Amino acid sequence: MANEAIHYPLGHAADNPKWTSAEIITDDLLSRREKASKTFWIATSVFGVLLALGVIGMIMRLVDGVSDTAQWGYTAAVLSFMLTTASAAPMVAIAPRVAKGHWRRIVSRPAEIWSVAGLISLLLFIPMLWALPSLEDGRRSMWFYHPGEVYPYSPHLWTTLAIVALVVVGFMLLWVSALPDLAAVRDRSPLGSAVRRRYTWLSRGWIGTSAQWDWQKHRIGILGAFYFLMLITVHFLFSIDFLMTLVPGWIDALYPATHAANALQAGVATVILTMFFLRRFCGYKEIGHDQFWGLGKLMFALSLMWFWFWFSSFNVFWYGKKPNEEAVLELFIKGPYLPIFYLTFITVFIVPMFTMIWNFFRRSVWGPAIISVSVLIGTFFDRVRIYVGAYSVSDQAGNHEGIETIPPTVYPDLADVFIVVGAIGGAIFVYMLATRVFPIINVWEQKELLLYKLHKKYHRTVVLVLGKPE
Amino acid sequence: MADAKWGMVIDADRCTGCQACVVACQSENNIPINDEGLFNQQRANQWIRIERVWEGEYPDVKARFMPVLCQHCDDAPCEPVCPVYATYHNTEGMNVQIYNRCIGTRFCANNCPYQVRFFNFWEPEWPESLKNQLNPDVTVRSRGIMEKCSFCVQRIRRTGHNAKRDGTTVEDGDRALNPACSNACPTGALTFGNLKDENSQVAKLAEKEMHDKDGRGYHLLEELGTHPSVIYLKKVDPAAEKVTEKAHG
Amino acid sequence: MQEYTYATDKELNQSLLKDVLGMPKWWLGAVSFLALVWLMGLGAYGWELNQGIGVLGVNRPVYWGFLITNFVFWIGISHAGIMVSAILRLTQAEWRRPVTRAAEVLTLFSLLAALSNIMFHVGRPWRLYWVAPYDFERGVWPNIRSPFVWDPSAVGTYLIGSSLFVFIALIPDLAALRDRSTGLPRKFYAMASLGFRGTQSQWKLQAVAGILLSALVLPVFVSVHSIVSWDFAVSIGVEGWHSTIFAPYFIIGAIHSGVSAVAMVMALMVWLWKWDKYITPDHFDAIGRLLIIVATTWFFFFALEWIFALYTLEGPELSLREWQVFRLPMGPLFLTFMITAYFIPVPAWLFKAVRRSPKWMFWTTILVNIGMWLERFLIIVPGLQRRQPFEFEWGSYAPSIVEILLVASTFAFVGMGILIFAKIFPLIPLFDMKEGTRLRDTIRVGRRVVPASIRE
Amino acid sequence: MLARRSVLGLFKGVDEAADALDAVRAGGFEQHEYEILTGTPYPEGAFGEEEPKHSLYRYPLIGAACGFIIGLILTAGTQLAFPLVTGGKPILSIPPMSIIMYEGTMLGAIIFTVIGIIIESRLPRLFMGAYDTRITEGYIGLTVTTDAERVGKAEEILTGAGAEDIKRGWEQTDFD
Repeated sequence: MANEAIHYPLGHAADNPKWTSAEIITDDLLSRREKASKTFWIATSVFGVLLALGVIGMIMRLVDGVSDTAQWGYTAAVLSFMLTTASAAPMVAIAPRVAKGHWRRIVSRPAEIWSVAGLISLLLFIPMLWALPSLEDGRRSMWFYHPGEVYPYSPHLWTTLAIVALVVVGFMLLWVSALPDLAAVRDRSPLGSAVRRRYTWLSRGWIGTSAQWDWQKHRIGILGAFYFLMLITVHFLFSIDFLMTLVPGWIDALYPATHAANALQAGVATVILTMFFLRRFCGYKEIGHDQFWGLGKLMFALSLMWFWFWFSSFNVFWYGKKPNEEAVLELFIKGPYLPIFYLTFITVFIVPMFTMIWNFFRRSVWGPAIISVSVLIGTFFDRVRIYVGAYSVSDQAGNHEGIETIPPTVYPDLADVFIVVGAIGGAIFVYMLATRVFPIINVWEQKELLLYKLHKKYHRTVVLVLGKPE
Repeated sequence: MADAKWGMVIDADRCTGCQACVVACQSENNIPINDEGLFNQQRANQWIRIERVWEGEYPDVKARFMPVLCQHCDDAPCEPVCPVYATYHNTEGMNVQIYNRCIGTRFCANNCPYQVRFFNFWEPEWPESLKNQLNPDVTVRSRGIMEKCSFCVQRIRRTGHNAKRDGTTVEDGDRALNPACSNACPTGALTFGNLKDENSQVAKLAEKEMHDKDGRGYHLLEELGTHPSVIYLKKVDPAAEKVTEKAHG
Repeated sequence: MQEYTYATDKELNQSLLKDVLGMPKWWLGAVSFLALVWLMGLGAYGWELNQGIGVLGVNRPVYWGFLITNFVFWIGISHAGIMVSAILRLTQAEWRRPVTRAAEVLTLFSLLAALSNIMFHVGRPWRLYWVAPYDFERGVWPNIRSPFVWDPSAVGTYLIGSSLFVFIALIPDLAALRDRSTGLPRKFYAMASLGFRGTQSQWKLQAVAGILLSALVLPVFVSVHSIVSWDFAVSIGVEGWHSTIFAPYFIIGAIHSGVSAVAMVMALMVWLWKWDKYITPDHFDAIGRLLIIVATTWFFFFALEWIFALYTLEGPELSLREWQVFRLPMGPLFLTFMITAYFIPVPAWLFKAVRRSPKWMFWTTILVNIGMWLERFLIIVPGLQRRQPFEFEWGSYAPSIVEILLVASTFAFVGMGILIFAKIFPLIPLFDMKEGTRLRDTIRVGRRVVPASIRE
Repeated sequence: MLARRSVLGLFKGVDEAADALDAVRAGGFEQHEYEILTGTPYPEGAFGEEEPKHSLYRYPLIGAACGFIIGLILTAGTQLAFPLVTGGKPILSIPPMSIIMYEGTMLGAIIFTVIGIIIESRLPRLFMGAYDTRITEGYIGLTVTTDAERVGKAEEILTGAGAEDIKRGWEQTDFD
């Protein structure tokens, strides 16, 4: 790090050494995103086609009805994957903001734009509401169903509220934190043009008074905290109502927390991959070592945490040798999904663990990117293993003794493949469209960094001085 | 007795709750005397106890008795938690307790769902007159040691050695082999033997009662998955209405 | 973040080493009182050794009682040191400087207190060494499948790790003490500081050591309390214990009670040694904010454990929860636990005035630790009392006088340990505070001067 | 080592020490002959000195490997040497072994790191050579350790650079 400081000119500068004044930052960042290149539109249309495939797959799935829940394993898996990666990505913008880490400034907008992918989660969630049976089939549930006293569809009700709230708060957070930038785009666009009218509406009268900035700081803080709470609630409700209650005998108090912790890891992985993509292909060289170094350390810690959460439940189940818990271990780990479990374990824990301890790997740009690809693959297969396994035994959910028979591995059929590809492609499609509305790099946070980041001579060396405004 | 799996069948129908087995066990295994003080401190030491359950409403209330002793489970929750191997599962299917290895962490007692493990809180002592009554084959435990029913392993070893010495084989039902409790039971409710050899009394009973259609056999706390070696037979109650599925406990 | 009132190294040396070279007047009285209580505890232990475990309150269904609760409590407090010093070193938070060594010393002595609890609790303590794998001739080895073998290995690693961590961070201060003291103490400090002279490579190694050892001790800290929780969670004998949430739940409980203990020690440092210039209200404000987040996360895991206990819909589990909350001996305890561990301290910490005053922080954190002691008690004892199927075997538990004395002696031992450590070595790290004065800087933004810190 | 002698110059501020260091370097002394002594860590390169090299990262890896092997021997070895079946668990049960081996690995890593720190900073150095107690009070010391003939030249350079005090290592029995 020390040697990098010397290239920086003395005095104030943002993440790019050339950005030494607010005008330069606004001009450089906004002009880069003015016109979208042809390759951009080709790529967007490719992902649009994938989204169309997804819709076709969903129609094929809906054609043969929703009575058999076992068919909906892959759809639930990809929906949970969307909630794990795209909906957890904004956390990378929220958490360092609370911890006042200055490296997050250039990364916060790309992370927040991922909340737009909540649309795809909502689209996927609607058919799932029909697929999930009501509580009348006698399965255990967190709502302690008792005929006549408790509404049999309460899991559907509460999970819908939670997911809708999450998506709405995600949008609000993105929009509120982007207001100053939208105002900057409005002021740059020519008078009377359609762009100006659109951005005047979008920037909701932002002119940058000190009251507005003070407001802005508080609103972003509160929305961020609320988003984190909603994310944990969604993972809590979704993993219990749409997963654990379908598996008889799976009494694992830790799994909702494990589901949320894996989501944080996958969210960080998504953002690292987005940063790598922006740096390599979109020419944003400003996303440099600091960002990859900060998120690389976080990724290493979260991979260790993944193992710790997994080992806590595995050790208690393995040691206790209770019949119902042994059946759960058989279903998810030792039985039909053993190869998928090995793949997940290696890609999500072993690979990050044994590569991130080497300095040269951790402090590079491509190191964390490779780890995030491996973690995303591992998380996807982890979700498939858990959800498809759970939905395949959902018909035995009523019997509280435990799983009677372990069904064989369920392979995806054509509709499943279409839905999975469509969901992931659709999320990227919506993300790329959103980058046309919101500037991809947070302009006002870079200008704020200008005030608090300073390179100064300290006797015989140059040091980095970071302001800590209260 | 390498290929043996010692087990016991307890017929609740025959058990009258006379506590003869409890007394026999106390004297055979040098168990300290439980005076009233010990009972009040909830520190009494009974390797086999009679669980008494009342059924029915007054006036036709019926008492049900069930002798509960160490079940010598195959997947015993008490064995893996002992840090010094003071208890483990030997090749003869019994959960053995090595007294001088025990350091008294009492972890095993916490893990026994049947609560059949007892701890010497105080230094056991006997009045002078009873000192000669102690059984030489069984170590007299000091304080700080965990102890439990051992299926009178000293009698099994003794008959095994005698058989080897005399060149004979150990037959089933040999009174020298049977634990003190099954010998002392007036109604023969406790039958003990080698579950592995088919023509032993225990194996035949287990086969008939556990697998027949209206067999009376069941294991205690089966849902915990401990696979005990003791089989209980349900009481035959002509008055009770037909209970189809296997009730337990 | 704050306006510093001290600048020169000489002033720092003088005020921080005053109580090491000299002796504050209250010191001798406090240490002798604590030593008295500790000796009373040892006397009670002698009586227990002579009479046997019967003198304790444990009985047949309730084999574990006060002493194991105390063991888990002290292991929880011991995680304060590493949680505060390791994580804050890794994130380079400026407010860690005066607090790291006090937290690590609290770790050391609470670990020793925890281990002494095991010695009090075990039936034959003179055979406790059998847990170690030492028997080469007879080949009698410990059973590594038992959580009671994982415990000593984890607590041992953690004890060695954190004591070496304290020693390495202590070397530069020993050098400063060597230069300031005379006579016999000088010889001791000269030998202890291994001839540290302050060359630039030695300082760079101190910086790298701080980061590297924190990164190494952090996973050990996570494993120690997970293993302590697996003492209860892994086996199926007791109702309410066999739950997978125990490892993270115990860890976040340990952080909650540990960081509160550090806040309490900070308040004591301000009052006893008059270090209010170094531990300013900003430090209490920062640790208060950290405590709010930790307490709420702990409450999330606590709720998770309870939801899934009721989720099982099994008779025994539900009746245990009812026994824990509504029945007489446990109900009031549960109420005080809920109030003292969460519902009084956390709302209080929301107010800036409470967070910034040492007095308020002292009393709220004492409440937290009372509540957390009760939490461990309510996990261990009710589960053991009510072993469902055999109603005749239900038992009750009341602590005997010996147990109360032993528990009190562990508190006295930790207090005495910290006071004696503070008499021999400086409790606030000298070189850290001096480095703080050098890395302080300000940035002028228009009219306002924003405090800033120099980063490598 | 006996032929080598060390002399210490004491400076008040960082800049004077940096100028003195330049003068010493100009006087033809190599990097291993001079050292800056400070009472507290300064940002790297504050005196214009070269970045100190250290190879500390090797130690935790060696330690972790040793700890892992010892843990493996302890767990697998004891289970195989004393093969008692407990609770229906396999003789070589992996999860408990992984816990003990993890603790061994971490213990090995920590102990070797501490050994590495002490070795890398060449700490157990009982004869302190030229040293002044005011270094831990905020002053900055610049020691030059060369063979006997050139130590006089070093002393002149230091006094020339405005050292407040000069201490000769070979004359100091106990530093004051």
